[in-house]
Amino acid sequence: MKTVIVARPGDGNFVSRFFYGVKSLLTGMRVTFRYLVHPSTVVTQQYPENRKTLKLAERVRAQLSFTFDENGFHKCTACHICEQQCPNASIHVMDRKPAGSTKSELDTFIWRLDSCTFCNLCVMVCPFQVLKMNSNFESSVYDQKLLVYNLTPYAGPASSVLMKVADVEERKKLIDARGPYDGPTALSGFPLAGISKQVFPETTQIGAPQ
Amino acid sequence: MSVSSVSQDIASHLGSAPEISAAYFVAGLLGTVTFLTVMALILIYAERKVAAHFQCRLGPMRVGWHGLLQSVADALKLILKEDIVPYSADKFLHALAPVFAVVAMLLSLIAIPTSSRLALSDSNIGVLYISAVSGLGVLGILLGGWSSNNKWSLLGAMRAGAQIISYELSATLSVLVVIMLSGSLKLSAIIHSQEAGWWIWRAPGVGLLAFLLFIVSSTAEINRTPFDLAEGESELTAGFHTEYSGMRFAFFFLAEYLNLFVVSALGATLFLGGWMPFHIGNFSGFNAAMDLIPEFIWFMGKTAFLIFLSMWFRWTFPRLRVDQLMKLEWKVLMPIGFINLLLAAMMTLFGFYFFATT
Amino acid sequence: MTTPPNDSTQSSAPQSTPADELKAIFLTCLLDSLIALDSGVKVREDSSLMSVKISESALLKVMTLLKQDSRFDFDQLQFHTVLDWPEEQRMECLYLLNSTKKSQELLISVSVSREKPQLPSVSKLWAIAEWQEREVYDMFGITYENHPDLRRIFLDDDWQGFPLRKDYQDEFMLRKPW
Amino acid sequence: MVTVEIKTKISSLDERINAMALQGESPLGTQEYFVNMGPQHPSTHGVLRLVLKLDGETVREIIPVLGYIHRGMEKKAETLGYRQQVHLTDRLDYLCSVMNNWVVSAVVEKAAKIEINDRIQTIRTIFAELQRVQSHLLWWGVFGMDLGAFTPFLYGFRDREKITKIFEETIGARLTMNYIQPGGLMYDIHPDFVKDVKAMISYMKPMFKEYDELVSGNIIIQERLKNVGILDAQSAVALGASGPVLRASGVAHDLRKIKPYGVYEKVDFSIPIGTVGDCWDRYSVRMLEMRESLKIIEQLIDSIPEGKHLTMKPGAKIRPPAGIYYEQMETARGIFGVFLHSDGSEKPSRVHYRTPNFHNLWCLTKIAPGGRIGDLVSIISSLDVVVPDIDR
Repeated sequence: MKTVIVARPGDGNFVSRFFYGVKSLLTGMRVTFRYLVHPSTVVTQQYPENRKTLKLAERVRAQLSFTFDENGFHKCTACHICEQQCPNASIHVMDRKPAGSTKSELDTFIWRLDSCTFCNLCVMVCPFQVLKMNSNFESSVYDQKLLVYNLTPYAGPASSVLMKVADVEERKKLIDARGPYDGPTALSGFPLAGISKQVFPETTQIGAPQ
Repeated sequence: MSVSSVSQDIASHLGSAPEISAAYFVAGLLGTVTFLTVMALILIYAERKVAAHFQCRLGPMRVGWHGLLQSVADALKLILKEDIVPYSADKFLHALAPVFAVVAMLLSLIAIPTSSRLALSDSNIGVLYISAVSGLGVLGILLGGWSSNNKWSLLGAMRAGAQIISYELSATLSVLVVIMLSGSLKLSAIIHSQEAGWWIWRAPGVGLLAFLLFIVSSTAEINRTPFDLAEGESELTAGFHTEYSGMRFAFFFLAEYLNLFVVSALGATLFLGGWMPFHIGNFSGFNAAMDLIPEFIWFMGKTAFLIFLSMWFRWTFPRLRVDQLMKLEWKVLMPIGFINLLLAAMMTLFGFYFFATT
Repeated sequence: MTTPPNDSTQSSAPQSTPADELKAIFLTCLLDSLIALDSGVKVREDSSLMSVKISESALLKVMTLLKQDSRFDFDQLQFHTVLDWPEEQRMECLYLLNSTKKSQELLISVSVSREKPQLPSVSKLWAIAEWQEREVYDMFGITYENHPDLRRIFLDDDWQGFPLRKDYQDEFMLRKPW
Repeated sequence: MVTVEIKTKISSLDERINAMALQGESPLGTQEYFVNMGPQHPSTHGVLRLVLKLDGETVREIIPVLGYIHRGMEKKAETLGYRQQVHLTDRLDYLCSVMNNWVVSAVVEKAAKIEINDRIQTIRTIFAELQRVQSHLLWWGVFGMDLGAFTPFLYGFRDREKITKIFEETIGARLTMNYIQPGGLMYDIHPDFVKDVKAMISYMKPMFKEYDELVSGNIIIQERLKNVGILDAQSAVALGASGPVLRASGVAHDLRKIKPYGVYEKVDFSIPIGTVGDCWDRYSVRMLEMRESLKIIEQLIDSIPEGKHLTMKPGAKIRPPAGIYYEQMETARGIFGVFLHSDGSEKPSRVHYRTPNFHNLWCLTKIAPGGRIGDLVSIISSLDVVVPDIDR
């Protein structure tokens, strides 16, 4: 195995160590002085002021979002794969079955930023590339309830189904507007109060204490 | 500053009645306090800016133009902050300690002449007075550390006590060199003795060595890196002022920077000629040109240089360990100081220094 | 009880690399020495590591041999952990030994009862075992004889139950909703 | 061997502290005393708590109290599938998250017999070495700060940022990467990756000289580190140390050489080892390791083979056969191992992390007594502990 033995500072006698010491201190001072007299070496970025010029890498994971096609429709079919892959149970896909249909469609896509660890698995597994991470990192709020997001503006079928309907007015009938998620939310613990009735069966009840 | 000092100056020149002079003195004192507080704020700002640029940063940029008002904002914040006194602290001494620290510094400053006409009190024993009064500052630190009833604080205070008392020795030894060379304890006399050249280079070798000793030991006396063991943040969290907050913490902070100013001003006075312009022997033309720059500017410039040097040390060097600190003082600086003192004595005896005739 | 340890290894000898053969020889040698101490020695088959099952009573003897015998020279205890088998009412304690000189690894497994699990401490042999055994005590409740300082390491001193056991229940445990 | 009949006594922390008798009065009338260092102390790097028995400035005994950031990772891992395991390890040693990811991925790949190609291996190696440099740079800065020099801290972070930028570009995260997945990588490398890495290397090389001028050559640093916290080779092995701590003691033990994984076999690099095992050796071993890592990256960066970055579908089910699997690798702090017990289902039945800091911290209790408080700080810093990795 190739090894290198690290160098050790010389022991030397007192006088030579003393002069070495003075020299080393002066060398150190030269390094810092060079930075003082070269303002171009400053690396500080003044964040809120440089918002316009601030460019983050495109792969930065800061917020989960939906991709929409040119008509403003998404391709989500409420298949729940992202929900199953999420290690923190941060995603809740609430689906609905329209009257007279057997196929379920997306009602509300709830994403809890407060418990998300940005592992990107939901994006990786999405079969229709609906989900993506964007770089909008300014998501701090004063109330934890506001960290529960609804990612879609409407409830309705995927764009593939919608676009089969030729008439624009007919299409509009198929979808219902959805605003930001305002359902009841537990501030701590799991599961979300309120949602649990619809999505979670009794099996999700927390285990009885010992 | 100028107003108060000038008034005192005028009073002494007019030789007016003692009660008027006392009134002037009080006014002068108040003016000095105000000046020094402003000075400390400027120093804090300067330290932050200098440190930032040593470290490739910008430093304070938000309050005022390039953060000029940052220290004012900080001071306001500290004044408004809740003053927390630990439950089991000695309340009286806890409150007294910061006052001690600041007052000692203020007292020592009144003896330093800032120009040939501006001196609040030009005492016969100026140097002795300063070293006596500035030594009181350690009492504030010891009291603060002890009364907080916190082991980290106590450790910091004990470190500071041992350190300041030790380094006082070599600081005094280096000051003695100048006293010996100039033959006076009076600060204005010391400055006048440097008319032909500053002591740092007028006494060959000895002056420079004494100056270096003074720089090192005064840095240790004011607890700045590489000798900041008393508040060594990575070892003792914050040392003696761990349990202080708000206004009282601000007082310690103020004292620290006043201390820096006092020590640098003293160093400038003793070794760099104080307000004395830069003169070279008998080059009268050059000397006259230098005289055009006001004395006050000379004094402040030299002080600023020494302050910058101290900041430069602080932002470059790591901290010593507590036993190495003592070793440095007792095994290195003290012997050098004594040898230097001996050399200076011989030099004085034989008149062997530059421009001895002037 | 004593299974021929390395039938499979030897039968597949033509395909095996020299390193594998060395390993097989090492294992034979090891088992020979261990059988002398403990008749219940078995090779644990379903492991990616070379691993040996021994009985509880022989643990300290086996460990001392492995540490001190210059043929094995296992000078490091990499980790010590437990597998919980609630259906079989036993817990399987695993010790991964490592030799820095021979760069050899060996997993020792010991089964203890779930009711009153107790093992001899190996902290005399490997100092780090002191903390690893504390961790196992903390998480599984196995107590160690002659341990110098046996107390919980991560959890509070007054914590109830042993969290990594399979039947541990607690109101803060994360349950996925599906 | 005779079995001793003494039954184990289970004590609590209070009992343990009370059992440490304070040594009686000295001729000077002084007495030893206890101080709590941490959990909120600047130099314990997080929430490590040390109960110190001090005699004036001298440390007599240390009791580390762990668990302030214990999150039950191993229990949580049992509730997650194999793919989700990876992101948990980001949160152990957060400064080596890519390397931790790699270990988990490797053990899952070993268990489920997932083949991976050369491109993946090369990229993984490059990222691991980048991470090693990044982690050591942060350590270097923090080390300077612990010794009282604040400036190296900012220089370290400034240079670390160059590598973090590369990570951000390719991975999209700066700290908790979750990049290496079972079966490959989350993303293929960014088109600018090769260019940026080369720029980083040419930037970093002259910087080491500056570090030496500012810190390594400094007399105060040398005097504070020399012969402080000596850990000799024999006790380093016995105490279970690994990584730079073990190598500084003179034991040439590096898994990258002993059991090469990734593409370490193909590259030429050497292992820095110390002679005495004091803080100075630990410091210089890490400083040299950074240079060696850059050497490795330089050799690999031009010849990344072609291939896919993920050899299986990202959503494919992973069901390893029942059994015990273990994989360990050399991270920036030592050997990180993942022990996996599978029962054949989609979730592991038991996961155990063999973390380097847990073992390295244990050395502290043996080497720090006898030194000053200042020495203790430099020893903790030279062991380079990351507390979430200890507590898990």
